[in-house]
Amino acid sequence: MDLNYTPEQIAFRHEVRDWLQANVPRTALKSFDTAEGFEQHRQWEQTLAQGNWGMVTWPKEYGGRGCNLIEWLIFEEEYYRAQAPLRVNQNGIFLLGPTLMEYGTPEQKERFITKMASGEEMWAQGWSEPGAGSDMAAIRSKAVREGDEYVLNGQKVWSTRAVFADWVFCIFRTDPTSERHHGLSFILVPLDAPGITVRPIPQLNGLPGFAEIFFDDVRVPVANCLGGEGEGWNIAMATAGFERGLMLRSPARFQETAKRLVALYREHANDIVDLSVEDAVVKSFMDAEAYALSTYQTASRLMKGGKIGSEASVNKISWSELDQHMHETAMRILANNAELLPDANTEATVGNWLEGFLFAQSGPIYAGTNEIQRNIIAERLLGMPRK
Amino acid sequence: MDLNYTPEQIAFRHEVRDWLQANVPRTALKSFDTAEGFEQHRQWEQTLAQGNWGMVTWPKEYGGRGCNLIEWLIFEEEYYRAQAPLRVNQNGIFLLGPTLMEYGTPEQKERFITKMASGEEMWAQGWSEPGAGSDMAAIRSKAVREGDEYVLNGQKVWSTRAVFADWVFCIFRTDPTSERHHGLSFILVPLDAPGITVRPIPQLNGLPGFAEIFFDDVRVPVANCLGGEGEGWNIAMATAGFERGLMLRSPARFQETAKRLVALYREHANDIVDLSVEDAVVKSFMDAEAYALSTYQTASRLMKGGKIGSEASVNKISWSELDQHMHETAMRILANNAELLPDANTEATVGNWLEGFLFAQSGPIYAGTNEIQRNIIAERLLGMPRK
Amino acid sequence: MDFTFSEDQLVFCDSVKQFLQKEVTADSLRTGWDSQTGRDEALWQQMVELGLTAMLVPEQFGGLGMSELDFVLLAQECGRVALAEPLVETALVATPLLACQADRDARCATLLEKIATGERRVAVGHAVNPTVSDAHIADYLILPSGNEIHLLERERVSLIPLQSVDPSRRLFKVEWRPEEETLLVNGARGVSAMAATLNRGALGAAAQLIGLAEAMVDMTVQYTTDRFQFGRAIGSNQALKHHMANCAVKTEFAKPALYRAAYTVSQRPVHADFAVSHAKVAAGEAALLAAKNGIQSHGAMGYTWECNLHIWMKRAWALDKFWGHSGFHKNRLHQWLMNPNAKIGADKTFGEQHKI
Amino acid sequence: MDFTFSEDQLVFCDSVKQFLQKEVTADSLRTGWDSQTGRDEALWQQMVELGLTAMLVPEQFGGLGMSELDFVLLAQECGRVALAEPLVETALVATPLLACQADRDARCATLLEKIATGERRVAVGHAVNPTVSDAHIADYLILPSGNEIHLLERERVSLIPLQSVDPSRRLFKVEWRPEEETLLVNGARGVSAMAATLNRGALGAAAQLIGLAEAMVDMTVQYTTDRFQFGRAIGSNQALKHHMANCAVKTEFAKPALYRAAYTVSQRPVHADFAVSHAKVAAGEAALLAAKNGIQSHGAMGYTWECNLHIWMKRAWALDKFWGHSGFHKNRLHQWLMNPNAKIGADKTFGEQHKI
Repeated sequence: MDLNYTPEQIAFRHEVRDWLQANVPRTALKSFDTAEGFEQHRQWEQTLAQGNWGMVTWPKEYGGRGCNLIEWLIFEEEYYRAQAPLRVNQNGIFLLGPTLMEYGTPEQKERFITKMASGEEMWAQGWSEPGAGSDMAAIRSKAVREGDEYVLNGQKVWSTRAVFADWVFCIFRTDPTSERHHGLSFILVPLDAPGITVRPIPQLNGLPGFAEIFFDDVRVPVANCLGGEGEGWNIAMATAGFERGLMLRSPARFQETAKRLVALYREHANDIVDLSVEDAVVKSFMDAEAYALSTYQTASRLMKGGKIGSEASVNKISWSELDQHMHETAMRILANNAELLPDANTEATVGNWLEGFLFAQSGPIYAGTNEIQRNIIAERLLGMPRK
Repeated sequence: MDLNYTPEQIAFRHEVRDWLQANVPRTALKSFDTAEGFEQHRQWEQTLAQGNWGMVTWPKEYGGRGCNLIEWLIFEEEYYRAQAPLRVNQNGIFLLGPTLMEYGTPEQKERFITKMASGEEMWAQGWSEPGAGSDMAAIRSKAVREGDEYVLNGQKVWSTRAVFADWVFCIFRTDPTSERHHGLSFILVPLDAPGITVRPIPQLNGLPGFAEIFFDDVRVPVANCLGGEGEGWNIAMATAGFERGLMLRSPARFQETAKRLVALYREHANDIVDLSVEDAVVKSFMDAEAYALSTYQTASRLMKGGKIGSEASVNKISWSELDQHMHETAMRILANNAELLPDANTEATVGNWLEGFLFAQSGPIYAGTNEIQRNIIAERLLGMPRK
Repeated sequence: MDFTFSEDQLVFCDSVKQFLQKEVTADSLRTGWDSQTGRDEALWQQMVELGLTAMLVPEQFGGLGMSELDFVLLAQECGRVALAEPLVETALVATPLLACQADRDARCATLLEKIATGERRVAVGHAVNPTVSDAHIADYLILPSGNEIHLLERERVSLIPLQSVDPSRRLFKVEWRPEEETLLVNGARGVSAMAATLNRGALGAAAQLIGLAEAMVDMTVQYTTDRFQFGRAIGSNQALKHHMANCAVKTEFAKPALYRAAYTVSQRPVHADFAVSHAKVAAGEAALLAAKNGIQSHGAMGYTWECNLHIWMKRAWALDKFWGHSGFHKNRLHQWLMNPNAKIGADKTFGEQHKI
Repeated sequence: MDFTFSEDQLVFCDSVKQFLQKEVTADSLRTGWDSQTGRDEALWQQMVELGLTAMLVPEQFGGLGMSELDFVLLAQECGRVALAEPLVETALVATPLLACQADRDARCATLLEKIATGERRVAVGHAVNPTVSDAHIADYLILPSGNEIHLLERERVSLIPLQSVDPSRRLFKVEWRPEEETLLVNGARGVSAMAATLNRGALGAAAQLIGLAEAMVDMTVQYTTDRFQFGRAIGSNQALKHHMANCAVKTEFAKPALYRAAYTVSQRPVHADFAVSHAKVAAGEAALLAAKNGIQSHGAMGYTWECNLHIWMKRAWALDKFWGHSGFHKNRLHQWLMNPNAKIGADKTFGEQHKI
């Protein structure tokens, strides 16, 4: 165990910091769930890509820097410290990208990874269906092969980013006689293909963070199938593994929230009459630290050849409930100003806490509800009986 | 709604207070889970009975005062306020007594209620069996009728007070071909009957608060069957209804604990560094008040002809988690003196908090675990689907 | 000693409940979001006709002369339907304040008569709230300034709208100047009127919070019963059952605290601080938990704008903090508990000792 | 940057784990309750032979010259078996204190040698603890008095036994008088030695608490898998699964905090306050939750003296409060967070900034 950064790691941190300082937009971008904000964020992705900072862990050939996980953590720490914009293409770079590298054909890699990395093509995610939320194997959307094409019909829901994105990756049932997780295929679909209708789904804040997608005889080349026909379930599981794993929920995000919470607490220290807020702030800070420490531990282990196991579920519960707790605490500190929207006509604006509070409500739900994660921990990590 | 006591109620309160002041033993009795303490408590029951204060809601013919529920609540408030001894015969007076009055034959009432009321006969409760804890219908102990007698064989467990009590009420399977809750009978058994072996089960504090009872060809007259052969399940449910209902968990008990907790908190206010303790104390007090208010509400409703419904499960969760929370809070205030036994050789003695803390651990478990109570609330009160 | 509502109270509540359930729906609330005032004039007139604005107006001013206790169940029903109209603020909070001053101040008498008939509406400001709700549709505003309370025509103030997370709420910062002719009451009477107003405001918020909590539990139970996953209703999962059971426990124990508070406010208002703060904290906790467990049990659907749950959640988040947030009220309870003269214990639940 | 234990550390821990699991059982612990000292001389000698008492003794005094980081996993294993012997107090808490003074004080050098060989045992008092544990079997006691630390033969003090809820613990109030000849260190050095001792004490307690938590979860999982009710294993109920999953989450996130604390204590002891307090609070919470959910999942069986669970529960309740209770350590964290110079944020997890 050595908890000192190497001189190279320190140098890398400074390089990241300097670049971000020079390049992060001075004024906050609009939400990427608006058309204008989406384009602003796309622009930012292109800026990142031009500096080769789009995805530092990717190999150099794809515009990455071949960073290891510790370097990735350092990058993320600096990224959140600099209050750089959220990653609009996270479905692409964190989920589909790694999956493509592992399972894609050389042609698929060339066609898709480069444009994803360059910020040219933005990706939506399309797994859930009405009636198949947590139960992903209940998929009914169909892909029927006709010559060199699949003809797609059906409906996806909870597609994040689908309102403004360029492409979507989905699972379709390619074997009509199959059931549950058999006979599924993982298919990449351009969102401007004829026969596609995207219906935005506004979320708690009124903005369309996800959408329903309707497929009506949509035709895509069979070359758009990733990992082989009928392999959809395995590919999706691999992708979901990435989702629930390290990359998407960087500890730096929560540490910076905890830092802002401590600042908010200090600022209001004199008018807080509810002394249990102190406890909630201390807890927030400890839990954010613990999440960071745990991630460093996992990263260190993976770099020595370990594998990600059920940490994924433990992590999911941890970050989502931490995020919720931090924002609830901020609401308690802001007290009766907490309900005011950030653009409200007042100096008592609550900044981004309310927006963050709304978003935090989704944490324990998406990427597998926390109830399901607790089942997984009990059954797989602890070995409790299934039925 | 009228939240003033009537002059009669106020007079009754004073009568109770005066009698208790004159009669409550000046020094605390030993635990009734010791032989010596049990006899001390039996003595106290006899003292209560002599003053007709043993069970104020009972009819006068059984040594009661025919009090209504509000008067009962007043009595309980004064009883706990006076720090009067715990009721060693609670299985008798709160559970079996009301059941006998409702379902007993005239002979059974005469034989059992009077001696129960006078403090002459103490009762144990014998429902659970190994392998049939929460699942009360899985009972295997048998009663075979031979002439005017039942021959009892089998085993009971978690029998509270059975180590020192005189009688036990149990459920036996009288129909050997029956299953689950059919074919059961509710039978009263003297604990000195030949063929009975009582094995004490020490609890967390080392004292035998309950016992296993082994029945080896024990013979009792068929007249000891309460409510008719085969009616055991219904009788037991009625008794359990009383158990989970109003009588056993008097709000006064928790209000007095909350009062002691506030006093403990005030006493330590200057050396408490953990400010969330304040919140825990306020919460304790509020919850104890709420439990009292809720009980007054239910009592008022019942006096107007209402029935007890699923309040029972709501109450069970409420008092047991309140009791646990109050004792955990006391442990936090006592900090590193909390682990010391009350008879420890030191002035830093923690009084009865540790003993209470140990006892509070059982609250969420006995009389139907809180998990089962939550199922009941969800399914019966809220109507959620069973499977 | 009788801790039940009268048959009359229950029957009237039931008729109001039926009226509200019929007239105030998620659709009608959504319609209001897009309208200019966010308020429905016709609905208000229906409520006036039912006598709801007249309930706490003394009989001598054309009202029904009823009490806060009579109104509390109705306030719960207003919460249950997430009513946007300021009925609770008008009838429960503003009216008794005016009634208190009516024998000394002719403006109050006139205003009370017109509140009863639905011709006038009043909005109330208070030091614990950073904003005044529904000031835009009020004819008069009651506003605090130090120990003074002033009564002003809306034309005399300037309103700066602020947006709440709850699109049904209309909040305003009020800019105004106290003048001699606007003074309603001051000195010790002003302080005590302000304290009583706070308690009524908190009582009204608490009642609505419980109604909101119960409504969220009901809609979540319905959703989890109808929604199937892995071949069965998701509500058959023990985790979701326990989420809802926990909400029910909170709500069931907040209700008697609410009713005790309503009784105390109406019968012994100067001793009501403790009871009101208890009710507000307990009701807030019940509503916040129902919101949290409600959205969690709805899954992704609960996170959408089109699912109605958020209408109730947002109102709960807002009212939990309005008329004194949890910390404010817990602090009052704490102050009282730390007072060595505070009479607490099993025999002290009812009585005049609950003064903070 | 490498946040893993070395292969050597893991292999050694594993061998000690196997040894402890074999030698220390619920039965052997129960036997200890009825014995005069409550301690097993033969077991102690076996631990000495494994080198456990010598681990943190510097090599020049016949020890292995290892660090707190090397020991932390072993302390976790001591907790896992609920070891009654004062191995953690001796090896992790007392030894480094003596080692610090050894070049200035010949008594320490001699004592260290004899601790390594198992000939002497030392008990440690500290202002945060009202009692000294295992003073009755110690040859020497290290005791604080103001800024001074004294070293006394047991014969020089008088011991008043106090009973703990945990029958394995042997606690004593110590009556003694500081004298010139018993002085070990004073002044600023005394203060800093005392502060470091507190951190090592809390670290040792935290490590044991995590071991206790994991053991309670393991035995509860086993029990709920074996125990059938309503025709199926009770552990198949989602409520019990979630009870255990919640424990696992707490424990999994307490562990890295513990290991960071151990690293910081061994590498940058003067900056360890923050890391230690974090670890102690998190480990205490994990152990208390495992106790609470453990007994709840066991049902009535968990409430009995014959079920082994209470052995672990009681140790958890005691150690959660020993070497600084949760409130004490949270207060240290709070003080630090309120310091405007505290460097916090995503890039500050590791480094020297964690000084309170």
